[in-house]
Amino acid sequence: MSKESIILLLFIMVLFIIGGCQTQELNESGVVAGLGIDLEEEELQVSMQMARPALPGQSSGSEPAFEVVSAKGRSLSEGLRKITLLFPRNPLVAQANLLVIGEELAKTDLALIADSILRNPSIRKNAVVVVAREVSPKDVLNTQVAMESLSATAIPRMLRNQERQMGIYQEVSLEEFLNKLARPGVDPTAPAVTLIDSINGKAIRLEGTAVFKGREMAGYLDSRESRGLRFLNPGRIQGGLINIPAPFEGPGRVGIEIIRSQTKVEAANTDGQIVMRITYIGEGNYYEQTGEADILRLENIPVLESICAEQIKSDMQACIKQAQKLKSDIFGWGNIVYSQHPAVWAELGPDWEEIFPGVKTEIKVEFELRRTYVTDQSLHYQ
Amino acid sequence: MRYIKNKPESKPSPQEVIHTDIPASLDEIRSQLDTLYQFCSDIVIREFVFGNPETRGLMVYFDGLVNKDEIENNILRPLLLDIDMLDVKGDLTHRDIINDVKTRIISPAELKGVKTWDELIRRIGSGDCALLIDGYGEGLVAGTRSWQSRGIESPDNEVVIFGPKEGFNETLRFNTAQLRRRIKSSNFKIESFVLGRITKTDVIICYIKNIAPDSMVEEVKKRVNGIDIDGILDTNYIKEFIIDDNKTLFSQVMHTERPDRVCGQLLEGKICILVDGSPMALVLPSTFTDYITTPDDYYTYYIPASLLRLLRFTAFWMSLLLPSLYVAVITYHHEMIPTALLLTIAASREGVPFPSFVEALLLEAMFEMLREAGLRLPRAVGPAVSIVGALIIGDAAVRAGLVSTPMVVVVAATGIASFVTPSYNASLVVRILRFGFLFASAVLGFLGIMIVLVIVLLKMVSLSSFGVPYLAPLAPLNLAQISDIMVRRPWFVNRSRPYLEGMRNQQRQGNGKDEGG
Amino acid sequence: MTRISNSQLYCILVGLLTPMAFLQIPGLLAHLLSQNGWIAAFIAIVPGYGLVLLFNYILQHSQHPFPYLLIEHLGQPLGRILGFIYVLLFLFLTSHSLRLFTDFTETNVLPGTPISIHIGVLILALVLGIRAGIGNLARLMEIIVICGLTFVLVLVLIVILQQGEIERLLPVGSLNYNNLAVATGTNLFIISKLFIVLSFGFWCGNKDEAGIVMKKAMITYVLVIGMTTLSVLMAFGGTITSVLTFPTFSMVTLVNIGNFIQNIDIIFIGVWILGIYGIAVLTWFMACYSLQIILNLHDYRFVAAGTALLVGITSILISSNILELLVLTQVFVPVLYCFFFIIIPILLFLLILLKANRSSSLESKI
Amino acid sequence: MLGSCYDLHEINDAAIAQNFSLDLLENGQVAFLAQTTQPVPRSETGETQPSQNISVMGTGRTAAEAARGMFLHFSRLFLWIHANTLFIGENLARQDLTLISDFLMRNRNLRFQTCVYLVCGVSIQDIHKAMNERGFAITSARGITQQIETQAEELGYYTPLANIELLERMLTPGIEPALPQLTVIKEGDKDRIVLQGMGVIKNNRLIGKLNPEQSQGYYYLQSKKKQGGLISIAWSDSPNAMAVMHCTQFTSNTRPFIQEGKLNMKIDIKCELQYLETIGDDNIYVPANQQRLEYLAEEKIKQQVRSCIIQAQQLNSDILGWGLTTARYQPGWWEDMAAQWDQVFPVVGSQVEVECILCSDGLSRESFRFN
Repeated sequence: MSKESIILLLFIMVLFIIGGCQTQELNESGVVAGLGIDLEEEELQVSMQMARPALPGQSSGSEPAFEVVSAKGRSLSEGLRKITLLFPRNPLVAQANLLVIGEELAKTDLALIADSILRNPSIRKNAVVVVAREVSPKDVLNTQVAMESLSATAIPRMLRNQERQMGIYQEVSLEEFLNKLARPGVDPTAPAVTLIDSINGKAIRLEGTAVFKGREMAGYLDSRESRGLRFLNPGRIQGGLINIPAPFEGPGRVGIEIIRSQTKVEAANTDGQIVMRITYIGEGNYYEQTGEADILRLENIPVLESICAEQIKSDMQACIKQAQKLKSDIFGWGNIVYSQHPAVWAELGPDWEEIFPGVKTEIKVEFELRRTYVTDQSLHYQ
Repeated sequence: MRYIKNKPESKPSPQEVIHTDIPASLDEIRSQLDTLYQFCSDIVIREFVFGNPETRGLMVYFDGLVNKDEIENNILRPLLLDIDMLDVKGDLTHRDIINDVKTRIISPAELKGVKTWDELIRRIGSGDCALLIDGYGEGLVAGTRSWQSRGIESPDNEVVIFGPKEGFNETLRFNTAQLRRRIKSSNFKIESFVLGRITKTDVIICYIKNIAPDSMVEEVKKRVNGIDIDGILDTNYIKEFIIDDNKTLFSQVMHTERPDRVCGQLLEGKICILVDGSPMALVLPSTFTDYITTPDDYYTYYIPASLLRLLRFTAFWMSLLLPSLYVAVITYHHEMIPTALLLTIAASREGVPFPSFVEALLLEAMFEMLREAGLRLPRAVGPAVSIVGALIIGDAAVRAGLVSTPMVVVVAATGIASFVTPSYNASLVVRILRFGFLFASAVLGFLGIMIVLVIVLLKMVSLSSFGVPYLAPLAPLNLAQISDIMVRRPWFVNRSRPYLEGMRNQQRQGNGKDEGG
Repeated sequence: MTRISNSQLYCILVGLLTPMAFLQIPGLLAHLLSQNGWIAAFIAIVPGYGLVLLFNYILQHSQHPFPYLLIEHLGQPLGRILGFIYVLLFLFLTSHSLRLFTDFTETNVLPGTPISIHIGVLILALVLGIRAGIGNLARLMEIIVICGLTFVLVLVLIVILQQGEIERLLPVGSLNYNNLAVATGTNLFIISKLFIVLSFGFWCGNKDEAGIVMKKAMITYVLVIGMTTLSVLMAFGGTITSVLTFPTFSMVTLVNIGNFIQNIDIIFIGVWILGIYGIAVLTWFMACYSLQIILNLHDYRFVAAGTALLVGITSILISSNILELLVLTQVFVPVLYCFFFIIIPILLFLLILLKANRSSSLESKI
Repeated sequence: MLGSCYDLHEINDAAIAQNFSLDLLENGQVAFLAQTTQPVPRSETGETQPSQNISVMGTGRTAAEAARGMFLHFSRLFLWIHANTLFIGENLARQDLTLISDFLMRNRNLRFQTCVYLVCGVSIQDIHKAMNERGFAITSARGITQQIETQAEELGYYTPLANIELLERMLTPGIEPALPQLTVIKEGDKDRIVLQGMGVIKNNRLIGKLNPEQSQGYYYLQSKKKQGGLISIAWSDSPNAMAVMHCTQFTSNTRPFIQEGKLNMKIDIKCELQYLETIGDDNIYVPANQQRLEYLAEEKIKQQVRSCIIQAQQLNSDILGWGLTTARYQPGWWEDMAAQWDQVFPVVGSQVEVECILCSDGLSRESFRFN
């Protein structure tokens, strides 16, 4: 054997011996589906929802497909690592696609975790952020969602389905959340979840949107304001259902399904005063009506459209009002002013916190009805 | 290279020699032969002397292509020995030696005089033996072809249960013989062409005069003559030159290995092209329906044959559309599946990580790989690999939760259905289109499938093979012929041939005047 | 020009008349006449026959196919201008049928997909179709019409056998004669699309036989629509039929074979998309071909790609919501049909008659 | 291309709805309750565990809002199209059916063939609880459809009603819907769902009900449905003797006629009977008794039909569709009277004629003899 080949062989052997020290075999690790962080007695409580590995067919029956472990630490890293004190396997945090922030923590200071989350390479930045409202993140993670094995995968899915069907809340990713937290002129929001009693026992329910002001949580938006927030976010959205009163006197209501819509937000500078011009263009379908009124007629369409537009506008206004009350620029208007009128921002930027609650808005909503599904008229009962 | 050419003492190059006539002097012949066949170890050049006065002769052939016994017995022996037995007593002084040799002395059945090197080369190349005599610028070529060839075996790729089992092989003459044995009429024409600048391949076009439309025969000859290529090794070389539309997946010319099938098609007025060295015959024009029929249909009693044909139609559509329909149904149109079945499918998809479309794509790709692997692998390993692949991988993938069971069933069923299509060409098209449909179904569901179907149909109706619409007799509709498409019409009512534009004799039975022997 | 066979001409005519009407007419008839809607469908045979005779007369007394025929009878400037108006009309009809179809799919199958995607995909297929040329389109139409008619027949039979209650058609009398006239008229306007025979009649094997083919196509149309209306009414009754946006489609949802084959609406849409393709491609072809003649262009096939954008944008902008579209379909489009496919041909007919009389009187004088 | 999959729904992101129920809560909100089945993958040995039923509830101001409100606490998309039963809560039915009828008609995801039931006495949550407890998918919402069909064939009490029929009868003048009713009874510690009577709707609300006997009368007037029925008659000779017959098929015809300016209904029912059993010692099933048996059966049916008519006329709800029949066969008369139909209907005279034919017997020709 030549000298070269012996050296090569030795080199390969060394590689084998020293190279394995960073590998983690899957069966020695626990897959973390969701992460919960809360503040409890001055310490950070970290909860992890560990997925119980199961082959298809070996359905676990009554016992849940996950296990929640939690540990306390003075910092996030400490909390995360203290899990190993009570769990034999190495937690694979990189798989977590849900981050539940406890209300207590949110109200105190996000700075406790922000740096650690940003720095930690194994926390996925496209995980979904939610705030646990009036419950602890551990309980949220511990609750089983009907038909789902893991609540950590169910909540993002719930947010997504709900957005297409109801159109109230919007999914917020960790990356987006941290980004808004770090940038001036915009404050983050995150949908809130809470626990309710349902027919199937405890269930997780989306309930409001948590509004942050700087690094602290300032309050919640209710569902109507959350809907307004979704309309106010610049860009295209799909889906949603809005409910408007019937156009004429009478008890009836009309359900309109929003197919797609687009929002543009511009900052106008008139005499040193910032006015936000919001343009909303949407289209929808006539989804249902209650009562016997003969609503669906060609001549009534403009009326319906204007009522929808009013409804959307008032949702937006409600949201703006609440945000201004909480003095939290969740719409990123400061950012818009900065990008469209840098000079003005240079002047106003430092005092934006005081200016924001007084910013005037001009909302223009255009809504068009398109289709009416299976019947093209209101039913006439005889 | 001009300076070489200008050198007076330089020998003419082989290229120049080829186009000249054979010189009279044997020495010159000899030197030109040496030029031509320099470095050809398999050439045999034998010089000899015969007759009285002695005449020099020379014989050329390729070793391995000729029957040496025949050369010895029928050419050399008469010339060298038996010449004395003739009443001329070997005195050839004032006679036309070559004519005597040709007509009186040597005895091969096939004998022809050639005058150019070009032809001589071609003839020896195909196994003939050339005899050159000093003083005459003419060579005698005797048909002494005999080489090792595959016997007549039953074709592997087109298996029938009933009916003849013979297939073509690589020797053109054997193939034409098989055809001639089946069609004895003098109207059965076999025209010969030589194509390929280097390979000098024999190509024949056969048809039945009075049945095949003359205009079509002329067109085919024109197109075949137009081919200018260095070599023809298989019929596909010709096919790609002569088809009408060469930007389409659909095969417009049929390949077959079966002489009986060719004869059947010839009787319908079609034209067949055979190439020396390839067992595949081209039959043209061919339409879509030719790809889903097999000769078996006509050898089986018509009722089961019709049912089998229906089955094949179903299988054809299944192999084309099943995966895409499945994907469309379970991602867009859940309402179509009965509730109980839907629950089962939902349960089996529970925990599958991929979207249905990706799942289908993966499995289909895997299946195609297995299929290709099964073809290319040595015969002994092939089946083992396909079984291992199909059974073990499929089962393991389901158990591992990578794919869902119904998808495996769908892909497997598609695979089986695609093997039902008798023509390899057609099933190739189907295999490619299937992926197109799969994409469409993932994007727009059933709507997408239909739109792709319209586009495919559009392409199919736009095609024609030598003037015959590809989808005939479906579109343009021919009610008389359509009954032989969906079902196999019994022979006793199958009175007329499928109509081709310009066909003169359309009757198969009864009143049809059988023109010519 | 490519020759087309008589059966291809028949398929082209049926393919142009039936698919769209199949979806919209039964509901309209039920709306106007409630349970008696089917009567109007069958009554339309009488004036329809008149139209066939009218078109046949013009066809037999002309030497050139349609857009050139206008120039032949009306003279250069007028004929050309009118021809150009017809081009616009055909483009509009193409966009309209595309839009109606997309609205239908949006309503019933894929509500989330933007309309522009549907229209874009269809236009792509249509442009390919026109590029293939009329001979190939005729062959495609054969396949489409055969598939479509078989499917419709089976469907109608199944519905009548499963869901049909003949009592729902009662009482037969008590017609509102105004509505009956309107309903018959609507049917007649659809039949007036036979107008395109003025182009296609010249390319079919024998011009003299075009009349018979037209008659057959007209009768097929009446039968299909009549049967469909009957079956819809028998399945739903007058009241429900008249409130449904697309009653024929809703009827398909009732089909249930052995509890296994159910909810086959998507198959219906699949077959029906072929029909819509046929309508759109034929009207568009007429537009392109007319444009070729009017502007003395080299080949109509290149016009298709050029007008594609126009057709696409028109079909998106044609109406803002489905109610408007239905009004368009039920009021505006019939008026267009009436003017361009009935009144103008009648004028043309009178003109030819007058010319013929004059020339014959001239002859007799000489 | 990938952006255009707007309507793509993977099946494992969806929940297959088996049933949906609608009710009005006390606070005026609409409650929407849906039942779905949790798909359970087949285990490796091939045996399936019983699939679990889950009910999800949403509330909102309208039906659609309530249905979509579920997505605030349920993560999967519902496939409504497979729901083949619809339960309507009593509260909603008593208040106003127009709250949901437009939703039922307009929604492309709901099928016209869905069977509609009224839930009486209990809340829809109770019904769902009872359905979920039973565990097996086959006996839950889908089972109830089978139940009513089998019941109609075997017993002939209640007539199923499809969604489209409910809507048609609400929309068409001259006919009103009647819905089969469901309730829950306690049986030991188990809840059991039973069919009990039929709810009578007038205009847009529930106004009363038919008891089982009246329901049977109603059943015999709906000859377009699945047929069958059990008729037990008391054999008057001795107190214990009974004869039980099965109605194999029947046709019923209602025709209006006008007598002295007054509208009358002539109802013809033709029945084919099969002899099922004898109770008591008498040899009832003998040729001589055939006419009497037929007569008694006729009387029985007649009585049931009459009681149904009386109840309908008392409630003044034209569930029998007499108005529609009049419109069909006496269009002239109907045109004049349509406006006052409410006043006319309770006093319309009726004439019921039943013709029964005893066609077949079981395995034995004679009654069982005790020795």
